Amino acid sequence: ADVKIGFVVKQPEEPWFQDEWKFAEVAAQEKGFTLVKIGAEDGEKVQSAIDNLGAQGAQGFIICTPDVKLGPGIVAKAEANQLKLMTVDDRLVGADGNPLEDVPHMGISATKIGEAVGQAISDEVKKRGWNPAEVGVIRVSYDQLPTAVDRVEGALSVLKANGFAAANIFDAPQAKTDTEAALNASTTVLNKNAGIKQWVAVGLNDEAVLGAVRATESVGIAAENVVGVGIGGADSAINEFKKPTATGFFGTVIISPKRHGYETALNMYEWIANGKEPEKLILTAGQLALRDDYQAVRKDLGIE
Amino acid sequence: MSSLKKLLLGEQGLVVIFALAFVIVSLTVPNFLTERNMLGLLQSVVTIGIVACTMMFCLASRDFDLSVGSTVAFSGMVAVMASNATGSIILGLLAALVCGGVVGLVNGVVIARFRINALITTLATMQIVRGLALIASDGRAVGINDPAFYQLALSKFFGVPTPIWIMAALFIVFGFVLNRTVFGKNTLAIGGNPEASRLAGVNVITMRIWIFALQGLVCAIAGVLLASRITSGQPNAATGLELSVISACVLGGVSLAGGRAAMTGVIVGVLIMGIAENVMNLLNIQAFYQYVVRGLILLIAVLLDNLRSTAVGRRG
Amino acid sequence: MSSLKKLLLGEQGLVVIFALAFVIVSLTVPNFLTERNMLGLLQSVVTIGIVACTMMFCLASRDFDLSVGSTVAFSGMVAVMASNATGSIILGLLAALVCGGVVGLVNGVVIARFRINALITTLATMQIVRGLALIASDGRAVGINDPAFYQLALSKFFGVPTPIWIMAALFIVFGFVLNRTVFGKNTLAIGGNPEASRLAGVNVITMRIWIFALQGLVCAIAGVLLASRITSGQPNAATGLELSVISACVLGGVSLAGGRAAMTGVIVGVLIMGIAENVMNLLNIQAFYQYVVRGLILLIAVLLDNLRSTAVGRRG
Amino acid sequence: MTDFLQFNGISKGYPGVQALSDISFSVRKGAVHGLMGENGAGKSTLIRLLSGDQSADAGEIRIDGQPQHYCSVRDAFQAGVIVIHQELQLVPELSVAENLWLGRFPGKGGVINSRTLIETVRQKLAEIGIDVDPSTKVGQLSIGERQMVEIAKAVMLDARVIALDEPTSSLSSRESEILFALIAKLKAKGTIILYVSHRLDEIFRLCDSLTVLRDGKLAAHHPDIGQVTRDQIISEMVGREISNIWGYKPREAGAVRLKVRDLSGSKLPVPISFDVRAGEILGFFGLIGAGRSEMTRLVYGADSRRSGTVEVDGVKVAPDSPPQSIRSGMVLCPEDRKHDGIVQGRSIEENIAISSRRHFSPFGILSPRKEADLADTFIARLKVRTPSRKQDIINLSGGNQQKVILGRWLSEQGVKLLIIDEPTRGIDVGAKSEIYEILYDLAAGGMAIVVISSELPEVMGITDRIMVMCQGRVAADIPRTEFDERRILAAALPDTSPVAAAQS
Ligand SMILES: Nc1ncnc2c1ncn2[C@@H]1O[C@H](COP(=O)(O)OP(=O)(O)OP(=O)(O)O)[C@@H](O)[C@H]1O
Ligand SMILES: Nc1ncnc2c1ncn2[C@@H]1O[C@H](COP(=O)(O)OP(=O)(O)OP(=O)(O)O)[C@@H](O)[C@H]1O
Ligand SMILES: O[C@@H]1[C@@H](O)[C@@H](O)CO[C@H]1O
Ligand SMILES: [Mg+2]
Ligand SMILES: [Mg+2]
Repeated sequence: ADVKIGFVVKQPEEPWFQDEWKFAEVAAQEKGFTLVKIGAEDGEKVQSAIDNLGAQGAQGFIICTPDVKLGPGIVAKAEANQLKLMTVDDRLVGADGNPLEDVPHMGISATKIGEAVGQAISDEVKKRGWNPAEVGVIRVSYDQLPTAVDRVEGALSVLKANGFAAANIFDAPQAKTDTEAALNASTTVLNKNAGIKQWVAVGLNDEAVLGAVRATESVGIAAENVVGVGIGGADSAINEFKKPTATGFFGTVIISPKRHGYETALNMYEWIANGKEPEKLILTAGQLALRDDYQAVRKDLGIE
Repeated sequence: MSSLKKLLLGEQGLVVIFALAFVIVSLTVPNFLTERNMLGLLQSVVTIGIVACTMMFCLASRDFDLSVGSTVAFSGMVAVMASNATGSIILGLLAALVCGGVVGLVNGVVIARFRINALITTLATMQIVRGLALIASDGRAVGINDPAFYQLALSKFFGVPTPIWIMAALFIVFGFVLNRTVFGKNTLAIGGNPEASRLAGVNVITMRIWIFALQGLVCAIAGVLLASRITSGQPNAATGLELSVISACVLGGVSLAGGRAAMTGVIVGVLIMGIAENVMNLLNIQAFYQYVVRGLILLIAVLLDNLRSTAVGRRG
Repeated sequence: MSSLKKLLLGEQGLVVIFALAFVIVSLTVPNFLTERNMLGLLQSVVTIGIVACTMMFCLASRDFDLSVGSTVAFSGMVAVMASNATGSIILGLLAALVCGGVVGLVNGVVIARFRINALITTLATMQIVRGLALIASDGRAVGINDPAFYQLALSKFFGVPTPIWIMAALFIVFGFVLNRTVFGKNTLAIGGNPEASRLAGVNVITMRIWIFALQGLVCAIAGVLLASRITSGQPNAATGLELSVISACVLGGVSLAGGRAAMTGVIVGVLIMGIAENVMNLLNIQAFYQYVVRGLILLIAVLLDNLRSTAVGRRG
Repeated sequence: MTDFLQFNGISKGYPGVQALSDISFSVRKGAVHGLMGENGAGKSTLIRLLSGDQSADAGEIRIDGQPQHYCSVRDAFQAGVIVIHQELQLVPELSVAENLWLGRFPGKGGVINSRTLIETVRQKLAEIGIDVDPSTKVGQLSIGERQMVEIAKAVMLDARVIALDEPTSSLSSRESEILFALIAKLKAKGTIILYVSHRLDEIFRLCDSLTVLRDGKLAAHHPDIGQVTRDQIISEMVGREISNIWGYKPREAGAVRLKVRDLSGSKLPVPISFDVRAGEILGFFGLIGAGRSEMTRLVYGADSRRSGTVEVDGVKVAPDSPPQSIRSGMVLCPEDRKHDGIVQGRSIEENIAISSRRHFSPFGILSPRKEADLADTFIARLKVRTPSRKQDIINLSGGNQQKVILGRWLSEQGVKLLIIDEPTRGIDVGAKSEIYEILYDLAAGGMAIVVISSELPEVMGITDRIMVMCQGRVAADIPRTEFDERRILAAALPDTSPVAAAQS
């Protein structure tokens, strides 16, 4: 029979998900199945997306859910529509907050990624010979998104362990997850602490950290006094690395949309077509990319 | 006037246009006209449909409510948290209704009694209520302890899920209220000419407060059903709902200048929004193009309706 | 009436209230009244401030524009892509202005000439234009090739960044246009009574089209400056801008029912929004509480203004 | 006999205006009591206080000896007071029947009994002789018809006191007769009627007693109207004598300025042709709905033409464009002041200058000085009662608003043809004669003037020629030398009209 697989993502505008879709499409071409791409920004949209897939006669779907607590609902909906279910990026949890282990998952640990960011920053700070206790930390935060909290907290835990002072960590809450919002919030932090000369920045993604970096530029802090490390590694970061002179955007932790998109789609196909159940849990890791080695890292991860 | 023309240009013209469009879509889009898809489609518009019932009153009385999305999320959260805490689903539901009603009441009192602009007031409560939802849950979704709660959304009568029945019941109730009761006529009168209504002895302030309070209550119903469907209380749920609901109403011929509203129109407006979404996904239209298509559908729908009503030659 | 009361309750009452609030904040919030923070604050309101100039006209003439956020993002994208493609920043800017203007023109023509509801039309173009921005860039941020582009936002005159000067210049220009030109007076007249204005010889259709076209152009200016500030064109930029801008205007006393607007009011509205954000960050208020506080500030601001104007006893 | 309705020491002020100061008078049971005064004298304010919509700064109202403490319109209803305001207070989106029942819909448990709703209204309307279908939406009615619906409101309820604020200002003689018959009926039931009008004929015909207000103060109270003369009332109101209100001055008519040929539109299906000459004042007379307003709106381009041409001084005027019409030298002062005239929320000054400012605004930049001068000139010339030219026009009394709109068009330059629809609606006697003077002067200067009026004495008094319209057609074209009331009325009445049958 014709195989039809759904790929539902929470934020279709994000380049990350564009890439996941792109790589899933590659798998579809290879194996000759139909891929149905649906964006579902909230719980309600997820429900209708699954119904919609059922109505179209799909046999299974992969989802990056807008919220992990939607787990039981998604599982129930999938069952009601007799659809096979896999998750990507974010893992579903039950009402008690424990992961739903029956649902095959491929993803990243938000905390782990954050820790990688923290490690990269404190390594660089040491290399530059700064005194961590005197460095200011901009925490560009978007606390209504749990993944964002986990990432940022992961980074901060490493920084604190490496001698950064808790008192020098400043919250710059974003009203929205775009660069302008991060820029405005960070500017306030910088102006409030005009005495601090060296800054590092962490945030939910590249756009958030870029906002903080732009803020340092606008108040006249030189690039060599700033270390921002983002998460993602898509065009926003690449544009930054392509700039003729180095900016305060020191690096980014790239996660691979290729594995997430291509492999999950492939696994789902195998499951449907050949009854081969996928592994219950595959965790991928992030990889730090800097101005001079980002192309190599991307190649390494198979993104280019 | 030929009878076809009469049909197209009459009061029910939008309904007829919609029916034509529906037939065309049914014939051309595969998998569209199946029982499964129809039920899925209807379920997908439950929140918009329910909230549109009272938004219709709100707009018809020349008011405006941007806080509905937050209220839906907040009361859903409350329902889940309260029933988790008390162990009783009924208490959870009551708590949600009370909270929704209170939000609406506050809107109404501030707007009608203190005469504060409705846009600003509800923009403010939209943020305050969203903030409360986030604070209450610390920004994280709250899972439902008692699986019986899911049954609200999962149970079916005659093969049709309960939420759809509830939406249909509300359509009937509010359609009746609008056309056949003093409350409905007073709403239209206030929207058509607030000054005249006041001078005719309509208690405009009380009416407006009631309309907002009802809006809050109905949002709570939508919020509870949503929480049950998505099996958790989500502080970020239903963002942007306000614009979808208002568009559905305006699409259905409710005038933002007040005084003009019809339940059939609103139902059609809601369905148009739902069908557009549904068909785009069935046809696997790319995400970015969906934006463009959605915009075009909105434009075409009002354009058609407008051609129709200028042909009728309505004055004013 | 004592002269203090007169000052508070006069036309410029909002300005006075604002000035008082400003003094209080300056005295109580550490780091607020520093040159650096003031410049940062002003820079943070550049987008809202610039777009508010023309939104004021739009609202004053009883119209409504939800498409501004998308237009800002789209024209920023166009500026970056066009200057990358042609290698000329000037051409990029021109392209952005043309695109912004065209979006506005389309809005205007559809709304004024085809008499389609402004809310629905601009909701539609909001989606279409956002879709186009996403399609054009494949959903990705587009980097700026020529670093000279950044200079738009980074350059300073007399220690003040160019975007702030541009915003100030637009405030002056549009303040003048509103109060001292036929265009401004006609805008207000249309808002007060469109039919009477038409019969009094105001070319209402042309006026409305112009206002939307101007709005589009001004969005393009804001978009270019934003792209320069964030050193890339981002298709997701400026989402939700429309509500912030409209709130700033309404806060500044622009009537949604048309006919009432003042540039000083709008400036104050914009500054209140900016200061609220700034002070909350300075005071390190937690993210979720910021929602609540933001909402309360909005409410209090209109409440104060309302107390003031009911004390004055404005009719209607 | 005890005085049933008493006003004791009533005062009311608005910012910058003392609308009423220390007004005391009383009215007998079963009397029709007239209330007169110049524009802005405070008549409507007094009525608003009676309606419960606003409350007085000082003083009290007593009904049947009881002081009234009501603080809302509803309370006033309860006390048996019904007020028909000067500005129409109807909801265009609701039907006639719904408007009449608004505020007290019939039915049980909040559910409206729509049959009762329609049928009672149908009956009532038939009873009082108003020919309107109760289920039509009010938005579809002409102003005159709306005024009739408004008046029907007063009889829907058993009221002890009914106040009518200029009820006949948009009625023609036929509808006025219906109203007068109604008033007689109510009076016979013992209802007190407070009647505001600027028309002395009506006052003398209807009223038993009369109060004259001037500048917010009581100028005179006449418990028996039989004891006063017209001239006395006028001088109490205006502070001077006016011997001849019309003051008609003959002129020489010049060349044809306006040439209308085969003009028709959606609400005026039968094509119409006529000319107006320089220096001529042409009157249009007809009953409500005769199509006069529709015709002038078509000439001006306010509505879309279906056919026909309009020429001013031999130059064709572009269709459907008021701005073009103004540039061709034609202006229209519309009949519906509230909907088509005033620009709410804007000052008197702006309302006057809205069109004419283009003559002194180089590159679209205003000259505030000139606008102020212009406003001051017309405020003085038309005696607009206002504390300042910056006053929001919505705060003016009805008559003063009308004067401002007139000022708007009188201030326009290069006008060749002036069309005025109901020029003196709601305007007091004193100002009326001044407005006529202005019209004569303009005509003498070579302007062509078209006046539409539902007041027969006015059309006959000031025009050189009358075209009578009936059911969308021109029924007669009568030069001044042949003016004859019976002939004009006969032409205006449709053959089938019951009133026509009764009168002949
Ligand atoms: N809300 C208000 N604000 C300011 N002034 C007002 C207000 N209402 C009425 N006035 C003023 O009070 C005075 C009395 O007005 P009112 O409407 O009672 O006059 P009127 O006698 O009915 O005149 P007309 O014959 O023109 O209808 C006028 O000068 C008017 O401008
Ligand atoms: N919106 C409308 N819809 C339907 N019929 C209308 C509408 N407006 C006016 N009419 C009708 O058109 C006809 C012409 O009205 P018009 O107002 O021109 O008459 P008029 O002679 O000026 O009388 P009036 O004294 O009422 O102004 C009337 O029969 C009126 O009822
Ligand atoms: O929301 C994030 C997204 O931005 C991407 O980084 C992948 O993981 C998701 O959880
Ligand atoms: Mg009056
Ligand atoms: Mg007329």
